[in-house]
Amino acid sequence: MKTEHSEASDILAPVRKMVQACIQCGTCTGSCPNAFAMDYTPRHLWRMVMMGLTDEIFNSLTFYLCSACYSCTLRCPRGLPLTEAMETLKQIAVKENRLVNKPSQLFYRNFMESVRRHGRVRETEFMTLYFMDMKHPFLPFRYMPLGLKLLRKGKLSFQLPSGGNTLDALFRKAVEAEEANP
Amino acid sequence: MDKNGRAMVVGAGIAGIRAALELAETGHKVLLIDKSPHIGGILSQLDYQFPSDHCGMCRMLPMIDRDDSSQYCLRKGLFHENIEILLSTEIISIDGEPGNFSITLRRKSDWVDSQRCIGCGICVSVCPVDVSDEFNEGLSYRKAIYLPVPHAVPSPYTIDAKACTRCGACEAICPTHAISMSSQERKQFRILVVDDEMIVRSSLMEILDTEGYSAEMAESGQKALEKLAQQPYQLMLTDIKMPGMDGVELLQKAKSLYPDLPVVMMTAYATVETAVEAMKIGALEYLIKPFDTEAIIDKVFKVYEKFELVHARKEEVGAVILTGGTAFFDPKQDKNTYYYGLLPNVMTSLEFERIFSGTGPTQGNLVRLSDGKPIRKIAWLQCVGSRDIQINADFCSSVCCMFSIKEARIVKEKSNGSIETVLFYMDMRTDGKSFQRYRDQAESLHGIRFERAKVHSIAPDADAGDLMLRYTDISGKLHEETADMVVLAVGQRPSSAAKLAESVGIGLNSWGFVQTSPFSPSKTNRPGIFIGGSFSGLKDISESVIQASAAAFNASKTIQRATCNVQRAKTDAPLLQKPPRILVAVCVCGNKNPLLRGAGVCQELVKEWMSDPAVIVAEFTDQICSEQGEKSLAELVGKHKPDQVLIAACLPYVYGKRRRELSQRIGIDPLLTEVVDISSLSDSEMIRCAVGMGIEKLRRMEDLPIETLPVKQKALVVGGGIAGMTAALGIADHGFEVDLVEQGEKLGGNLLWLNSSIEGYSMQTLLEETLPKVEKHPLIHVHTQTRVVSSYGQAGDFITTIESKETGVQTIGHGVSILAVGGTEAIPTAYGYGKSSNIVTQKELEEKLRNKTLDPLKLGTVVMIQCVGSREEPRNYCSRVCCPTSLKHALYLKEQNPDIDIYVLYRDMMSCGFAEAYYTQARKSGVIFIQYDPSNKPEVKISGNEVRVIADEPIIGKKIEIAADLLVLAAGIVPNLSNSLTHAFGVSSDQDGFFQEADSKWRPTDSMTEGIFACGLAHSPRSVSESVATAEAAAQRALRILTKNQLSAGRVTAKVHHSLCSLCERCIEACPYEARMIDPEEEKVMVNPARCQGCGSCATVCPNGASYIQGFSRQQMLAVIDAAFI
Amino acid sequence: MTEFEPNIIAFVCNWCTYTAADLAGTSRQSYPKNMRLVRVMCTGMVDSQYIIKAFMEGADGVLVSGCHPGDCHYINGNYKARRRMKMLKEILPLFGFEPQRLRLTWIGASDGIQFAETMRELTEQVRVLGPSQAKSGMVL
Amino acid sequence: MAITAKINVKDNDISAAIREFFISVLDTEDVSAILIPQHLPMKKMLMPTLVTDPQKLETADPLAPCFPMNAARLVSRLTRKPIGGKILVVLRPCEIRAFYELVKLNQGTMDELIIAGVDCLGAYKNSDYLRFLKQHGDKATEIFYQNALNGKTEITEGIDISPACKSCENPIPEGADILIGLLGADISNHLMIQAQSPKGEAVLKRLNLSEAEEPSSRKEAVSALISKRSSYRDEIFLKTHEATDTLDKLNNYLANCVNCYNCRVACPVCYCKECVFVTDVFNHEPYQYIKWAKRKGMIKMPADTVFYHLTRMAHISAACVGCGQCSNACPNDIPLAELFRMVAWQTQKAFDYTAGKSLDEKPPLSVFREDEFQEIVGIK
Repeated sequence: MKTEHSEASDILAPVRKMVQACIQCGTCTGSCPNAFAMDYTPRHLWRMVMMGLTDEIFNSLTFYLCSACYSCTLRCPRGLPLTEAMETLKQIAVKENRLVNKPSQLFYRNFMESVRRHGRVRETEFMTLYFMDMKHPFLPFRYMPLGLKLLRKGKLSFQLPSGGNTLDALFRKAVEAEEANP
Repeated sequence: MDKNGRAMVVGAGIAGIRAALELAETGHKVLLIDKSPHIGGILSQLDYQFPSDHCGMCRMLPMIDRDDSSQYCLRKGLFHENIEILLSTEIISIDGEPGNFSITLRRKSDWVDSQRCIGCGICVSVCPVDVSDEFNEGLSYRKAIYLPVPHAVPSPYTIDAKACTRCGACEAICPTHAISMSSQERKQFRILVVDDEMIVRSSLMEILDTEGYSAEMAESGQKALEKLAQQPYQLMLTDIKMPGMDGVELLQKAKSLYPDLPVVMMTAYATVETAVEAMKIGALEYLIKPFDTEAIIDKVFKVYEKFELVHARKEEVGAVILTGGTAFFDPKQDKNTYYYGLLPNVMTSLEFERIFSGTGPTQGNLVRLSDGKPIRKIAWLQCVGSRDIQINADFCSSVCCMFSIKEARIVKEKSNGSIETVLFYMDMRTDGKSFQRYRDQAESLHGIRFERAKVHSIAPDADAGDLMLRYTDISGKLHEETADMVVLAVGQRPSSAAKLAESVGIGLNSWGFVQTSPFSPSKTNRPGIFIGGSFSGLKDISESVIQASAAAFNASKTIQRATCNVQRAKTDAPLLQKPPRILVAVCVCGNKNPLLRGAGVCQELVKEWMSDPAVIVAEFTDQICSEQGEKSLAELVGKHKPDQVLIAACLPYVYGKRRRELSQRIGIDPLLTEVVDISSLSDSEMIRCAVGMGIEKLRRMEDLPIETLPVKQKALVVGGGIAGMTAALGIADHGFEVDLVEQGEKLGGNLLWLNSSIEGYSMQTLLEETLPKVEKHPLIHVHTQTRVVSSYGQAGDFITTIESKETGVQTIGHGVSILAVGGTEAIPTAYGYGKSSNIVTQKELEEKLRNKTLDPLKLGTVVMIQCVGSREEPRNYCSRVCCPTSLKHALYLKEQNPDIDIYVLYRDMMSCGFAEAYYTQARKSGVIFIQYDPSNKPEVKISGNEVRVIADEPIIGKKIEIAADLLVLAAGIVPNLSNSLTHAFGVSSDQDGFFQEADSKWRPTDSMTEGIFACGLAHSPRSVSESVATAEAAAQRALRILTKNQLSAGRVTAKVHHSLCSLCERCIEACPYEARMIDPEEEKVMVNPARCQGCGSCATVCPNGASYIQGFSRQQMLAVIDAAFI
Repeated sequence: MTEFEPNIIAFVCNWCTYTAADLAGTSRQSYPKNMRLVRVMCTGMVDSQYIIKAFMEGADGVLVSGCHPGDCHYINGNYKARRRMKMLKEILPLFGFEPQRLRLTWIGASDGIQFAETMRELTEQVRVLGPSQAKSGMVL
Repeated sequence: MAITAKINVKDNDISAAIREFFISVLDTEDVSAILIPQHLPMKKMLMPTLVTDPQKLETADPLAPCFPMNAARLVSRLTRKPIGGKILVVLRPCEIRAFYELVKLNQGTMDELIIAGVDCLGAYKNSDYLRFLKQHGDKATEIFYQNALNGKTEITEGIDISPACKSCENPIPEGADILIGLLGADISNHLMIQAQSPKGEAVLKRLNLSEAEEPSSRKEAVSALISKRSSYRDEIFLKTHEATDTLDKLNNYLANCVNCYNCRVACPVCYCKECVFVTDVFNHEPYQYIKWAKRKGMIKMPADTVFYHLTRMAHISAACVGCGQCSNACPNDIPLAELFRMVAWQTQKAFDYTAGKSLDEKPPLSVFREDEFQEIVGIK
């Protein structure tokens, strides 16, 4: 393998800036509650950012799995904005259309859609939209046990949403802001 | 006393002691002060030090003129004829200028009279108060009257005024009436409590009364003013919301009457803002209701303390050395992910030092304090409070890696290896002489595990008290591990004295440590005030000691003109060879010794002692320790005119200094007085025995002459680099001639090619400033292109032959030698060095950048490899400067051309101390650092002009290949100390060819042979400013000898009965100080009295007593043993 | 019958063990009082003759105590002392002096507690051994 | 390296053969003097002599089963300073070993010295030897070896080699430059001579001796002798230990001692100019004796006897080569050699040291290691 100095790596520039002072101590990885599920540990990911391994980064699940608990940010001895860096990677992935992790993206998109519509998540609607987008006929069955469990605990409601478009304005504003400041 | 000849040393920790001793030994008077009630600073809490893993602090004591100072454990205390020690003393202000400072001191009043206290400790047994003991880092409790350091003398006991309830129990029971706390003292502190609510007033009154203050009440502002008009008060506590005149109005009115009256506002939470306003118009503080009793006591005490500290004292000195030491990071202050203070078995390194100390809370047993369970496994976590930008600690504390290894090694040693130990670290910073081998041994020999990982948090384990640590290893694998105890290697912080420094106009750096001058780390921006020890931050003991000597040197330079060449008159008592005439004085200790109550017993003992013709008088007397007792003893002496005095009393250490005072008073040499401890003896037989042994010791104690050796007050400095030039200048500035010998054509050494320091200070400027001073100095004789052929002699009197290309062979007589021959960059033998013009060393890069033969704009990719040939056998040491140099170069290249890709391949980045900030900066600027393991070194491939570096990237776990336009090798430093040179001077070099110091911590610039010193790179790898510090330290060590025109030996010194000597020379082999040699002409074994320290090794190897120790002769010892069994 | 009180003589080094003994005293550690302390500058100063002499005079136990290895004020006196003690520990037991009667310990300056413990333990051990053979009878 | 040669023996006269050999050595101008035992004209007693004239070697008898003193002390006197010429000394193995110890103590040097050593089959006590000599006359040496080489040393009844010799397991002069070998050789025909160092080689080369093989039976003979002596040694140790294992018994053992200090004068490794026991240290004040006497009701005079012997053990047991001269010198027949040998065995074993074996081994009390003997530290 050679280190890459291609122009392509430039799309990582904002993230690199954030994590440049990293000393690879691994506190972030140790702190991360989701690290077990990641294909690259956070530390590994930052290293790849430094090395400009763009393809590997965007083929990875790591940053999608960040649940923004901020443990790493809190503990990082360098004071790096690691959670923010994860978020930025997600944004770049969307923006650069380098989404590999389709389910996750669809999941997010439909989650936000539900939020846009109601100002909160309506689980049933959100999951319905998600299943539709995934175009996977058996997928709903996989979620059955979870769904039933939630239902039993009264965490799921089949009631159809009342009101609507509560956060439309907010979402519009955000899009405008993003367009104004690319 | 000549005020110009005096210096003040502020802070009596190890650096302060060192600085004070250095000045005292050069004949200056020193005032050594400390705000705590004891000397020793933090080291009084640390029993074990790297690298011996024990103490050895006493090796700092003077070796020449040693009878001028104490000759016992430095933890016990210190005295020196030229040092006055003031404890519990703080500086209020420093006015004036170099050579003429006026200093105001404030001393806490002593309730325990150190002259009277005999350290019997009865007071402790009656004290009802328990307070947490700071000596044990709060891990145990002590009383309000206590020994601040369990082993210290004099002034053994002290009273914690804050904790003391003035019950007076100790005062009443003290057998020597040494305690006079005067319960009236607090009564004189009058407090006026103003509140409209009765309940508040009375509860406050009760609190204040219990604390011993005089408190009075007023129920309104008006009443309060009336009271104030009647008599003065020292403090007023007033409510804010009161009917009629409110608190603020009262404050204004009271302040107009008594502008100095401290007023504390009492307020409900709702009116805090008013209270804050009140503070703007003169209120001292405010208290929020409902009251916290502790808070009230605390605030009142603070005011009281000021009231009490009226004993201001003015001192005039020529120079000041601040040795304020260092403080430690409190892990509680931060995010505290390690739950320090919450989980009982998470402790700081300092607390842990107390755990394995014999005077600690567990008496040195390795058990958990929380549940008494024996420890089975300990984990050390490095970089707690260091290298952490989140808490403004972008620095490395420099000492924690080594002290953690030391602690782990001691644990292993104490537990015979049974306790499991693991160190979690990021970079193991072993950046000093012998550190790397010490670390390697810790791993290979002691079985200590080193884990390169940062533990991110600690959680209580299921098993009670155990701790679970989570971390990710280098490959990214998550681990969970349980330990019984976790030790946090807490980093350094500026000590509280930094504020004091700031208040006297000394600048601090951005982390609050004292800022020192670029190339002279003991100088500050205020001339005449110097910094010693770790006060300027992040230093280990050895560097602190070097710094302290350097500070002493600069102080001495400031005040030298007044005192130089002052000869101290030594009165040599005439040698007496007449029958002994011993006076025996037995203290009955206030008739407390039950054994001596019966007059019959006493009479019988006296009778027996007097039957010995050597005893001219034996008497029982009372309280020799008291002023009265001392007087009556002096009278006895005056009456009977004995030649030797034996005192049988209590703890002999109390008499350490007093014996000398007494001796002066009664005109008998301290060596001819003896104190035996009879306080703890169980029967009169034992007393008889002890006194008998004392008599035997004195019987054969001749009045010993002091030998002296003349001194040639001239120095030889070998090596004309910055260290040699600094040392030469320093000595010459003190008025002594110096011969400076340099092998090369030009003076300057490594400064001739260095550009700038990592901080950006120009080496050129340093050279340009120094060179003319050296060359034009009338007392410095520069010999370039000259080498040393041979050197003979002893401290004070050397003869050295030098050979110059131009002037031929020449002989120089001098009193001291300083070896400053420097070091050079090693020549790499790896990574394709020499096979491509694109592969250079750091030095070559520096030169290329200096003469602009390398254009950073033309570079695309630069790779730097650290530890080339270093930190592995045979050169298994860290050269200390290469990592900072790489950072310096990387930052410079990035600055010149931000587009350069720079890769640094390292093992452990040794950016110790403040250099860490540059490491951060380099990372931020985009330099990529890749860690490699010595077992898997980077590979270099050269084909034509192309240099490719292949290395494993451990995090990613893949090989990376970098095409480098430039490969820079950090080859490290090798010393220039040749065998012929060490041979010529009779000094040794260490395994790596660096100068072998007499003791790496306590005598870092001395050789085992007195009078020969080393500094700079010949001593050890170090930066330019660190080299300057060693040069100044070495110069100071040399000045101890040069400032005297003769050296005096100690009384307890080896001698030879030549008529008995068979010349087997075993004594010569046995002498650790090379104080013995054969005089080939006389065919006699000669002792150099200045070198001899009186250890007796020579006497024990001599089978027939031809070699003996004055004061411990065989005859004397056998007689003492004999007396022990009569 | 009163309990046998052994006479023990201790040669202690000025820098470490003597300090520890003092510390034991000041910190009120109890240790047997029938201890004869002989202060020497260094354990390296303790001649084998002193030890033999002590035994000849009827010492029930002899202790030599100094600084820990590496800690010696005089660099290496304690190592030399250890060799000398080894020598005596080979010789004296041949003639019926139990090896437990002759002891070498390292007691550092801050080991006051250890000093007291050592003294107690040593006294106990010697007490168990009973009086030294040199006590009774005539020694040539 | 080793050159091995033969010295021919005529008429069974091994003494004459040896004499001739040394005469030829002294004839080569390389050696300026020889230290060699000779029968003195008076009383025919054997004494070391320093000979420069080859003619004066006529009564030399280095093989005689007697050494009135350990000659190491004499060699020490001869070599303390340069004398400007080589001297050859003929020594017994124990004398060589003692001299090695003295060299380590700076009491002599090897520079100008050539050591010739003989296989040692033991020696009689001085007085016994005189009786033996009287009985056998000129043939004494010859008769001794004829018997001794066959294992018989008590040739005349009641006269045997000293216990020290009987228990000496170092009969071969290993430290010599030139070894004169008897063991395994057919001494009626020849003696073996062997160079054990370049120095010895140079001497032998100059003499043009006929080279020879080492006798095939030598090794066996040597080991047989050593094993015999070793077992005797062990017996003696057992007996001596039995006789001295308490202070009372030791007192008894030494009861005849009159503090004459002859043993220390005879001891080759007691190198002090003046023994500490005769210095002022032990010149006690008169009242002191009374004090001591009072303590126990009586003391033995002269005092300090056991103290003296124990001190000597502490001082020299590590250097003791077991030559037995202490016993030889004792006027009151105290078996000192057995006692000192036993102690020396114990202490040398403890320091893994063999006195006189090699110049490279430093005397145990002159060196130390940082990590040794940790088991003797502490009170557990």
